[in-house]
Formats: sequence, structure tokens, C-alpha cells
Amino acid sequence: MLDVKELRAGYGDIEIVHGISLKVLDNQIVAIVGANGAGKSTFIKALMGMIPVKKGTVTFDGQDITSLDTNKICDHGITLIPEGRQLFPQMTVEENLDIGACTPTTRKDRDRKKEEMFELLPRLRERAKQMAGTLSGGEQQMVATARALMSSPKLLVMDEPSWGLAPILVTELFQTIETVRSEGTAVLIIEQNVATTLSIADWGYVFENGNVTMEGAGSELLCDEGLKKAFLGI
Amino acid sequence: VPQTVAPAATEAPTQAAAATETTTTDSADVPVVKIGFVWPLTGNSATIGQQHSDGALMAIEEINANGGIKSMGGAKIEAVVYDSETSPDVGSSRVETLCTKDNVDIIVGCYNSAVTFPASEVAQRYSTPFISMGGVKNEITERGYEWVFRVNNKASYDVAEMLKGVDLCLQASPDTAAAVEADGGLTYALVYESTDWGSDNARIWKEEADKRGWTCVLDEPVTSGQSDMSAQAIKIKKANPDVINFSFYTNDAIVFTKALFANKINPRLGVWSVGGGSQDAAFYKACSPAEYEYSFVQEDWNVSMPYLYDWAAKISEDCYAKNGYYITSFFAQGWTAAKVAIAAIEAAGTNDKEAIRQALVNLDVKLEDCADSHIILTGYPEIKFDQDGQNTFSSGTIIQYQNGVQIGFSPLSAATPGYSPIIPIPDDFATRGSTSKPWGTAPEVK
Amino acid sequence: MNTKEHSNFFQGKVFAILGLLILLIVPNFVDTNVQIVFILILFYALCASCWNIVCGFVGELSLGHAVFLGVGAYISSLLLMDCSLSPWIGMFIAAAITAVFGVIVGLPCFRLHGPYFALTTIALGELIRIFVENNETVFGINLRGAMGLVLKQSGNQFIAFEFANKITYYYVLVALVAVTILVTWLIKNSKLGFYLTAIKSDPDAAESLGIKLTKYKLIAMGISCFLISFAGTFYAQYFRYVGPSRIFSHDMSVQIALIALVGGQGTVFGPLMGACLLVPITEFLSEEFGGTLPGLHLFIYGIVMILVVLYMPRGIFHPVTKLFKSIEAKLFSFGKKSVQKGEK
Amino acid sequence: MGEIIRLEHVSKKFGGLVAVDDFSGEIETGSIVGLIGPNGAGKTTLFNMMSCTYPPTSGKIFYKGVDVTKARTDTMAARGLARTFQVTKPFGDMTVVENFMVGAFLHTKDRATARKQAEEIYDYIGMSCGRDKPANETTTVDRKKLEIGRALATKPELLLLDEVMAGCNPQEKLELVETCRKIQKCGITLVVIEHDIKTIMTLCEKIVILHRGAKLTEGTPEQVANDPRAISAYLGEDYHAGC
Amino acid sequence: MLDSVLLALIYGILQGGAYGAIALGLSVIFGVTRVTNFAHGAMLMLSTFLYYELFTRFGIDPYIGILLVTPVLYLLGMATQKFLITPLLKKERGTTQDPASLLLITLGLGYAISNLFMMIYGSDYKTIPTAASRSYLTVEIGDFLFTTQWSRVIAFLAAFIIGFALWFIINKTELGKKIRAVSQNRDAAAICGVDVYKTYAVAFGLGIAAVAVAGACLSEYYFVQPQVGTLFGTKSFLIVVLGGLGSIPGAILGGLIFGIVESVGAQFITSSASSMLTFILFMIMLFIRPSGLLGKGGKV
Ligand SMILES: Nc1ncnc2c1ncn2[C@@H]1O[C@H](COP(=O)(O)OP(=O)(O)OP(=O)(O)O)[C@@H](O)[C@H]1O
Ligand SMILES: Nc1ncnc2c1ncn2[C@@H]1O[C@H](COP(=O)(O)OP(=O)(O)OP(=O)(O)O)[C@@H](O)[C@H]1O
Ligand SMILES: [Mg+2]
Ligand SMILES: [Mg+2]
Repeated sequence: MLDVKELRAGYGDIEIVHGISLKVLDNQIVAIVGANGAGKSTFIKALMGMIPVKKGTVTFDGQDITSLDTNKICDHGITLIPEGRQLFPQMTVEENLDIGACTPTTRKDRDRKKEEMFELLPRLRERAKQMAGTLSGGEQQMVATARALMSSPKLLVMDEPSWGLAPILVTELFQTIETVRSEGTAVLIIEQNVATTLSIADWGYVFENGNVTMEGAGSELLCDEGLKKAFLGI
Repeated sequence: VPQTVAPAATEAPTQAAAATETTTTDSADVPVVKIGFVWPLTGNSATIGQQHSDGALMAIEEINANGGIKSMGGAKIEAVVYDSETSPDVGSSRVETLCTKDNVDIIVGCYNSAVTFPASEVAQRYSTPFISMGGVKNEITERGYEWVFRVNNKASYDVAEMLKGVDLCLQASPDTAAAVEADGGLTYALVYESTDWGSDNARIWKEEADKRGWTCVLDEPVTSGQSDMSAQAIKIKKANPDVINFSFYTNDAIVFTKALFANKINPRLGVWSVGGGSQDAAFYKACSPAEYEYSFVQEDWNVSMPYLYDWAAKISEDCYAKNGYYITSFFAQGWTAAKVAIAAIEAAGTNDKEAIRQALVNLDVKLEDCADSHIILTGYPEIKFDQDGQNTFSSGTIIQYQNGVQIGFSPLSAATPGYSPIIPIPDDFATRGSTSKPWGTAPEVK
Repeated sequence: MNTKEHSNFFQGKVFAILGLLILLIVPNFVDTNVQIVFILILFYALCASCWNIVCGFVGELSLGHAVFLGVGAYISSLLLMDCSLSPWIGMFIAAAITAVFGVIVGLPCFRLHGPYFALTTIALGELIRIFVENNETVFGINLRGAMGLVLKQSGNQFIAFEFANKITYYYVLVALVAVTILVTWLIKNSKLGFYLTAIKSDPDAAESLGIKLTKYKLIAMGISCFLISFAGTFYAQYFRYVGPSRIFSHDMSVQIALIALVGGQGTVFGPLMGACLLVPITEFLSEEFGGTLPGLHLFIYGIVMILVVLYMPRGIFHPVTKLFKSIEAKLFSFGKKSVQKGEK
Repeated sequence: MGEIIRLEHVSKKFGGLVAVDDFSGEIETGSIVGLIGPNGAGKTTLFNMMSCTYPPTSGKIFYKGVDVTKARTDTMAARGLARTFQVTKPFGDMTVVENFMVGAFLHTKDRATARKQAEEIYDYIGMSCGRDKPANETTTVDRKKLEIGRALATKPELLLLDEVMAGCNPQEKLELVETCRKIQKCGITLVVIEHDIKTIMTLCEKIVILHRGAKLTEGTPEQVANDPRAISAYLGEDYHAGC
Repeated sequence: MLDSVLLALIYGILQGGAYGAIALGLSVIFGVTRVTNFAHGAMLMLSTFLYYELFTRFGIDPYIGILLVTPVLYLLGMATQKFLITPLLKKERGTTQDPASLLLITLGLGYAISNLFMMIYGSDYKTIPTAASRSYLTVEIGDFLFTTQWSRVIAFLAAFIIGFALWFIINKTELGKKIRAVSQNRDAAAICGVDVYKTYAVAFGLGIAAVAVAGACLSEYYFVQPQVGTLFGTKSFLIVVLGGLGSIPGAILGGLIFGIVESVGAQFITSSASSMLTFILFMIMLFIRPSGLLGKGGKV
């Protein structure tokens, strides 16, 4: 469903991502792993139209979405859980979720979706009326996840969702991801938690200095010796 | 390019005329005389500066159309106009530019006293004659500068005239005078903007009033730029003075006048204005006649001029045709200051600055001799500078609005024949202004 | 910050030196009328540089800095008028008092941030203006209220800070500007400069590193006020008149801030560049159009500001030095290659 | 050795929310203490109070025996307490080394000395992005290291690290663990907040688990790992099983 | 004495409401876009000139003119955002936005607008002599006379109407939710599918539209002149800051405080001293509450 070809992007004059091609098929979990600074987040930003694409194309469900405005890309059914939460600090948790479904098409389902989210993450129901800015780091991450799911996206992009999460929650998070996929949403995930991620991923890409150096089925990659050395510290 | 009215503006018609005949004079031969003007064309007193400018430029146009400076072989006059932005440093820089770059022969300016101070000093330094116009601060001509002259009055003259006007009113209505006396003597309220101009007027008024034994019941400086003066009106009402004296520029004058009227404040000897905003044509467009009915204004010119002299009436008509208003104090000031500058050059017969200065020192123009020269539009009986460079004859008129018409009554020489001040002010708020004529209407001489 | 800017500045050195030479020498050979513009350029450059020392480094926008200019002007002029003290001495007394005044005022103000700070400084400026306009005497000192201070001419005496020709005034300013820029440069490369820049980027982090926010802001404020007071003395002596409605005006404050911002805040030479760009434009437009079409010059001024911001949002300093650098690189590309090799 | 910092019945309320609830404890000079707990347990809040970013609602804090409950952040730094921020706060306009210099200026006025110290720190914590890279162009790990280095530059005796390893991959985490050990060897006391249990278990001598603002348990890594309350509240059965 | 203080209080409240009405737009714009719109006064002035033209050319009363002028100003506001501010924000995308450049650009715009009108209309003071400005609300009980133009009363009421309308839009509508989201985190809003720049433009437009309504009320009792903006501009800033930037009730509250202090204060000290008093009070209040009376705590 997502097909990225030869994407090049960067900040200002500096090119960070040097021609990356990547595919996400229907109902797949695709993982991107790589060292810090490999350009994973930059790739995602370019994909989402948050920084300009220098070269290459992004097609989604057969439509060219290269360099559209971020909100237009969202309209196509891609949502992002950005690096570092990015909530609306002075709005309540509930309002944060509302914004997650604010386009005319998604708004219809809003209340039902919200209920679903509260079921999924009960902590949020407790905090529904609290200002998001005063939540703890982990609570904020939950809000960010729930907010992204509010619009029932076709593709969910997650940039380090386990950042700052307690181990219990990390486990829950990965369960959530599988639940989401089982409901028909494809997932593109960036994670430092390489082992767990690759174990649930259908396909994985390894980024290094803005290039894809390796790709393959999640379980295959897990067994790769070089990878083990580089990321798993074994 | 600074505004150069002269040759370009007036030559067009004359050239057209000349073309049908034959070329008479080679325009390149005609020497040019330059007069520099610095006025507030933006900022708080911009409307006033604009009227000065209108007056001066019309005066120059008139001279140029009538053959220029005769003693210099018909030299054309070129006006160089700058905006002072109502700022002392900009104003004095512009005067410096006039002295150095434009090399003008004489300078006229700058209306605001605060600008005139440093600006006239620059002229003094460059030994260029400077005619102060508008600025009433006493000290302008009290610094011993031989290059600085002032055509118009000092602040102390303004106030003295007004107090004399109040005296006249008391004389005109002995009943009122007796009533005032019975209440323990005359009381007055001073309301003024807290700039040097406003506070100066208030200070001088107080000094003069003390001599007469009058009591100050309210001394109220107001920061300029008010959008409501009800609070001040309440205060005045409580103080209940016999006379209110105010000094405001146009914007505050409008707001103040409206507040007084709304609150039905009616001091028995009237509301007196030092001028400033209430001499501005814009003031009368903004206020209805009912609001300024019966009020007294110290006009810096003789409002009867157009009715007393045909030539002045003609200028007033021309002014209306060109600018959309009849002569105002500011127009007259600009006109006369420009004319004085021209007269000095005419008398000097040369561009030499020292000669022009000498001509100014020796200048002596009487109103009755102005039938052809039209120098004195300000209604002074005479223009002659004392050793300080101050024109000691400069005087304004005290007028009262009666049925919307300006009626002059002090000094007696400028009185509109057949009228006397209406004192005490009638309490006719319900009908006031209903029979008023539009502003600028001439009084019917009885 | 430092290293980068240094290299920038020194790489554009041909132009920098050229520019400074123009500022130093050219005024000798032009009409008085042009000299006036040069004087105004340096005067505003001086004020803007002082503004920059506190606001540019700390990152707060003061829109009331004219107050300190005015206080300096008033004190030195009063000392001259009432105590017959030469402005050369008076200006140091004035500077010291202004600095103390600045610190006292800064103490509460620097608790505020962003727009709150900016607008409080506006209020402060207006307050002082109205206060001086309405009070003839303060603590027994005759301030002469709204009338302002008129300095008498005393003949062209050096001791009285009064000179026959503009060029002398100009060189006095050159000295003052040079001192200010030197001070700015020294600050920028000292502990103080690092601390101020740190405070600007993240006050919380700065505080956790042991930086006393208020203390360093106030030191900067004191230095800024000390120096701007000289500009005040110069203003008073040059125009020989100090009126509260101008020197304490909001317009003056905004003008000072504008020049520094357009030049590039937090840079050593930015304010000077800003003044070199804006002052001639204002002067030229005001002279050309002030008399014929009142308002046009300020209209164009506004448009210029918009354009500068749209195309150079961080001020003209960096783009201009970059431009100079590239021109220079082209002009001297010859000799440069060998130099580069040598460097490596 | 004695304790470097002691908290007595410290509580912090935000409006109605109790973030830290009657917490008491102390930290031995020279040790590495781990502070763990679920999200929102009040770990960062505890750090903020220890570094005097805001005062506790009630309770007292003693640093080296002195009551610092109402002290200010900047004076704490001068007394030898440094911290990092969970959300990194680099001085973006400055280069990496200049960031360190800001810290180093706490003990020197001289620019050259500060620069020298800053460069030493750059080498010491093993950064590789280039000394003169603008701080806002650095990667996540480098930002974390930048935070640590800047804090180190103030020559602290007590260093509070708030999730410096979050967002790092295992390899990088190992590096950081080494760095922490190195720092401890220099005689600096460390308090570390971290969610990665494996890392914290290997690094710390003592672990405190915070739960809903209160101390749930404390002890050596083994004690904690086997504490049933810790397992149910925080570590999860999975983790326990995994061990 | 009591009489006059009571009167002054009423006048002060009326005047304060009018101040609040003018300041509201400023507050909204700041709240959303974090732009301190220094062109606020100029835009107010611009709207009064439009009412003036409508009145003199077509005899349309400003209160009716609102229907025509407000949409125009709304578009103007949107255009300002779109062509001047959005490019700046886009340029600085990712980095924190620099308040200085936004200040400069709005200041420049203010200069340009007010001087453009200076060129076109000159510096004359013009008034719009409508029925409301010429008819008075008078309450006379014995010696006690309260009288004011109806237009001032309407201006006072307008403050609450505009305030309520804005509050409603921002807090109770879907659009408002988006506006608030954008104001708090534009990147996050974008990934939620909100068109950030359009929302900014809408918010800016709303703020300017509110100014246009206030302008109609103002032009009914004050005069029309290119300098009017400077006068009310500065005051609006102080009011908004006093009330708390971005807070709608705060703007009205700030206005009322200013109006009351000016008016009642003048009964005890001179008017110019009471203007000083407002400034002093302003500063004292800020030092006590650094983010304004109703401002949300913390840094802005
Ligand atoms: N705003 C920016 N401006 C300039 N360079 C940047 C910016 N943000 C990131 N970079 C640079 O881009 C490179 C890649 O960063 P990116 O955030 O994409 O890495 P990542 O793979 O997501 O790593 P991480 O695991 O740290 O999130 C880094 O070298 C970083 O220095
Ligand atoms: N300034 C504040 N105002 C109101 N509530 C706050 C504030 N800061 C923190 N809180 C609340 O206090 C609780 C503790 O927050 P804290 O940041 O200390 O958690 P934490 O243990 O660091 O969590 P995490 O591991 O997710 O960072 C949270 O519920 C949070 O919502
Ligand atoms: Mg990343
Ligand atoms: Mg935390």
C-alpha cells in the first residue's frame, strides 16, 4: 500500500536520507531499525511532508502523495505517532483524542473510537479531564498512541513509541500494535527495542547513514549475526 | 525632491500665455530665491502644519504670479518644505539640511515650540535668518539670538489677551459681574494637555489671574490622546468655575468639547480656549455648532479681516476653493510668515543673508498699508521686531461663537461691529445650536 | 556562535575593513548635509548596540530603552546647566547613575518574559515620559517639566562639548561606537557572553548549571545603560535641547530596537549594519518626500521592514557577511587556493 | 562515607494531584543509585525537588547536611549538584564544546581554561560528532551525552541523570553505562532514572522503586528483582519470568 | 463626592468596556499564533476609514456597515497571515519561532498601513455623525446627571458580545478545538490532519474581524484619523497583557481596570497623574502575576 522510491531528503542544504526505497504491504507490520542518527526520523518526516522531499516519490494506495502538506497526507489515511509525543499540553486528554479525529470523515466515528481507546488504555479514562501537559511521560505516550488511532488510519507510522515507557507498558504497547494490525491497519514502526520489534514485524529494514543496508523478514533479520553485534550488544 | 512650488507650479499658465505671444524673458536668467519651511506634517499636530503649509505656499504662489521679487529683477521664489515629524531632532536636522544642502536664504518654522528651540539655534549657528512661526513659548526670542525673529505672539500675550477678554465680558454684563462678586470673586478652572504648550499657558494664566485676585478651583493637566473626558467633566462640574480655560490640540479639544456639552456644563462666563485645536478647521467639522456655541476662542488672527478688507475676503475665497476651508489662524500665520520673509528679501534686494537679516531688523509694515502687498493676514496692526526679534504688535482676537458665527469683540479694534459678547451664558441646552449657521459663515455686519 | 561568527567576520574582512574605512574617512570629504546623516547613523548605531548588549544577548525585547537614553541626557545636561560641570565629566556621572537606575528598573522587569517583558518596557517608557512632562521638580531638582532642557551655546569650546564643525562631533561618536562595539565583542567572548547566550536558549538548563539568571541579566543591563547614557549626553550636546516628549518617546525606543533587530540581534556588528541600512533610508525618504507627500517616507520604511524580515528573518548581518564572503571568494579565488592548501 | 543528600517526608502536590507522597530516603556519597518506577510515579518530580527547581509542598531536603529545602537551582549547582533533563535542553545556537564551556565557567572566569576543560570533557565522555557541531544539529545520543557533559563540566559531586539512555540502542546503552561507571570512579555520586531494567540492574548498587509518589521498595538489584510488590507493580511477570 | 465617584465609576466602566472590545482581537491572535500583532492599531484605524467611506458615500451607518466591513477585514487578516506571517513560520519550521521577526513584520505593516492612510486622507479629523453618536442616554435624578452617547453604551455592550462570540468559537466549536490545537503544537496538529496554516489564517482573520466590529463602535463616538491606531494600539497591548495574553475574559477585565482607574483615579488626583497611575498599577500587577491576571501560568 505504501511505496517509497529513491527518497532523498534532509535539512537545509544537508542531505540526510540518500535515496531510500521501502514498501509496506497491506496489513503488514514493517520495522525500521538503525543506529541513532541513521536518518530514521528524518525519513519519516519527509514521508509525512514535514520536511521537503528533494527527490523520489511516495505513493500510497496508488496515489502520489510526495510533498503534499502533512494534513493532506493524513487525509489519505496515514497517521504518525511522532518522536517525543507532541501533545497539546493545555488541552484535556479527551480533547487531544478529539483532535485525532477532526476531519469530516473521521469525525463521525469519534465517540465510538474514543470509547474504544478508553477500553484499550484504561489509564486514559482516569485522566480524561486532565491537561495533557501535566501527565507523566508514559501517560503522554499513551495519549499520543490513542490520538493516532482515533482516525482509524490505514497506515500507522510510529517513531519510537516505547520511548520512556516502563517495561510493563512496553509489553502492553507491543500487544496494542498487534491488536491494531489484526484490525486491519498496517504499521510502520521505528524502534530501538530491536529484538521485540523484529519479532513481531513481518518485514524489517536496517538503516545506516541514510541508506538501507539490509532488509528481510523480521525473524530472518533477528538471526543475522552482524545485526546482533550492532544492535543487540551480543 | 522637496516640494518646489514656485517656478514649476505657476509657470505653467504663464508659459501657456507666453507661448501665444513671444518668449519675453529667458527663464534661465531669472534668479531664484529660496525659502525653507519646516513643519509638522505627520504626527500629533499634522493638521495644523498642513494649514500653515497651505498658507505659505499660497502666498508664494501669489508673489510668483505677480512677477516675483521686483528688487531682484523678478526673481522667482522657490519653497523648500520639510516635515519635522513633530520631533526636535528631526526638525533641527532638517533646518541644518536647509542651511547646508539647499542653501536657502531664509527659514520659516516650526510651529511646535519644542522643535523651534533647537531648530532656531541651528539657524543661528549658520547665520541664516529664521522666522519663528506658531511657537508661542516666550523663551524662543529671549535667548539673544540675532538671527531669530518671531512674527506671532508669545504665550504671555495670548493669555493676557484672554484675561482682558474676560474683563471685557464682566464690563459688558454688570449683573454677572455683581453676581460673581457676590459669590466671593471669580473662579476659574484650567484644563490643559500636559505638554510645554499647555502647561505654559496654564502657568501664565495663573500668574495673571493672581494679580486680579481670581481663584483657581481646578488645575487639571491631561495627557494628550484621550478618548473620553467624562471624568474631567465630572471634576469641572464639581468645581463649578465661572470660567473654564482649556488648551488642547484638535483631537483632545474635540473630545473635551463634546464631554462638556453632554454633561451640560455651563460656566456663567463661558469656556475659553487658548487656541490650538479650537482654531482648527477640522475641529468644526467634527463638532456640531451646539457643542461650541457661546464658547470663546483666542484666535491668532483677526477673524474680521475678510469682512474688513476686500483683499482678505478674496484670499479667503481662494483658500476655500483650493483647500476646502476658509482662512484659519494657521493658514493666516503661514501666509504672513511667508510674506514677511518675502518682504525682507524684497527690501534687501539681494540673496545676502546679512542683508536680509538687516531688512528684518528694519522691517516695519502696517496693516493699513497692506492693500496691495497683502502681507498681514494675521490682523496685527503692525509688524515690527524689537531688539529680541519679537514682533511686539502681534495680537490675536477674542471671539465668541454666536449662532455658529465667529464674533470678534476684543481687542476693540477687531470687534465685529454691532455685536457684544453674550454673558452670562444662557442655559439653553435644549435648543442650543438649532439656529446656528455653518462654520465659516461671515457675520452680518449690523 | 563564537567560532562561527568570527570566521564569518574575518573572512569578509576586505568588506569589513572597507566599510569601516568609509565610516572613518568619507565623512571628511562630504558636505555638512551628508555629515549629518553619518552622525545620525552612528548615533543610532550606538543606541542600537547598547540595546543589543542586553536585549540581543538575553533575547528579550525591550521597547523602552529610550528611557535610559533620556536619563543619561537629562543628568549630564542638568549637571552642565545647574552645576556648570563639563559634559566630559558629567557624562561619566550620568552613566553611573543611569546604570544604577537600569539595574533597579531591570530587577523587577527581568522576572517577565516575552511579550510581557516587551510591553512592560513600553509601559515603563510611557510612565517616565508622562512623569517628566508633568513634574517641574523632582527631589528638588528642576527638570523643567514638559518644556525640556535648553542648553545655551557657549561658543565652540572643547570643554563644553561644543564644536564648530560636524566632523568633530562625528569623531566623538566614532570613539563612542568603537568602545561600545569593543565592549560587545569582549562580552561576547567572555563568561558573561556565554552565560547570556545560554540564558537566551534555555533559561532552565542555564539555571541548572549554576547561572544566576537575574544577576547576569542585570550586569548586562548595567553595562548597556552605562553606555547608552553616553549616547544621551551626545544627543543633548549635539541638538542642544532635551525634550521629554521626544527623548522618552515610544517612537525613539522602537527605532532603537528596530535598528538592532534589522541588523541582527546578538551579533557584534549587526546594530551598526542595521543603522547603516535604515538611517540613510529614513533620512533620504523623509527629505525627499516629507514635504510633498507626508507619510510616504514612513510608508516605504514600513515596506522595507517587511521585506527585510521576509527575506532575512534573523537580520541582515549574516546574509550580508555571507554575500561579502562569496564575492570575496570570487574576487580572490586566485590566491585563495594556495592559502587553503597551506592551511590543511 | 555518610550521605550526600537526604530527603525527609518530602511531598509535592500539583493542585489536587499528589506527585510525590511523603518520600524519605538518603543517598550514600560515591554510590550509584537507580530510581525506577512506572510512568507518572513522580521520579522527575523528585529530581526537580532535589535540584531545587521547585520546593516541596512539605518536608525537608538536606544536602551535605545543610537544609536546602528553599534554596535556588543556581546555588545548588555551585554547591556541587548537577542534573540532566528528561527532555534534552541543549543551547542550540552554540557548538558542542561551547555548551560544555558554559558549564565549565562555573569555576573559572577565563575563557581559555574553560575551553580546555570543555575539550577534556568532550574526549572524556567519548563524543564523536565534532567539537564545533552546532548543538541543535546533533543526534539523540549526542544530545544525551551533551547533557551529561555539560553537567559534568560544573564539576559536580552529585549528578542526577534523568533517562539519559532512553532512545538509545543496546550498543549505545552499553557505552553510556561505561561512561557512568567512569564518572563514579571519579568520586561523583550518581542517581539514575531509567526504564531499562537490564541496564539499571547492571549499573546500580542500590535501586529505589517509586510507585504513585511513594517509595515502594528499595535495596540491591537482586532484592528488588525478587520483591513481589515490585514485580506486580512495575517489572511485570514477563520480566521476572525472563530473568 | 460620592456622587462624582459613582459617576466616574460608571463612565470608567463604559470606557473600559470599549477598551476591552478593541483589545479582544489582539488577544485572540496572540493566543493562537503567538504573534503580538503590532499592526493592531493600524487595522482598527483602517476599519474606521472603511466605515467612514461607507457612511459618506452611501449613508450606511457603521453598525450596519459591520456586515460589509467585517468580512473584508476578515479577509485582510487572513491575507496578512498568509502572505506575511506564514512564510516566516514556514521558514523557521522545526526551530522555535523567533518573536523578534514577527514583531518586526507586524510593526512594519502597521507603519505601512497608517502612513498609507495618511497619504490618502491627510491628517484631518473626521467624524461620522450618526444617530447613535448624536443621541444621548441621560439619567437625571436631582443633581445627579449621568449622560453619555448611546454609541458609547453600545461599544460597552459590544465588548461582551464580541468576547462571548470569540469565547464560544474557540471553546465550544470544532473550529475552536482545531484553533487551540494549532496554538499549542503546530506539528502535532498537522499530523492529526489539521491544516495548520489555514487555521492560523482563520484565527488571524477572526481577530481582525473582531477589531472591525470594535472599529464600528469606535467610529460612532470617536473620530476617524490615521493616528487613531497608535493611540488605541498601545493601550490595547497594555490591557491584553494586564488581563493575560490570549485570555478573552482577561482582555475585557484588563479594559475595565484601565477604564475605571483612569476615570475614578482622576477624581482624586490630576488626570495626567491618573494616567501614570494606570501604568504603575499595570507594572505592579505584572510583578505580582507575571503572566497577567487571567493568563495561564508559566512562560509564554
Ligand atoms: N533539525 C535538524 N537540522 C539539521 N540536522 C538535523 C536536524 N534533526 C536531525 N538532524 C540530523 O539528521 C541526522 C539524522 O537524524 P534522525 O533524527 O533522522 O536520526 P534517527 O535515525 O531518527 O536517530 P534517533 O534514534 O536518534 O532518533 C542526524 O545526524 C542529525 O544530526
Ligand atoms: N507541573 C506539573 N503540574 C501538574 N502535574 C504535574 C506537573 N509535573 C508533573 N505532574 C504530574 O505528576 C506526576 C508525576 O510526574 P513525573 O514527571 O515526576 O513522573 P515520572 O515518574 O518522571 O514519569 P515518566 O517516567 O513517565 O517520566 C504525573 O502524574 C504528572 O501528571
Ligand atoms: Mg529518531
Ligand atoms: Mg520523568
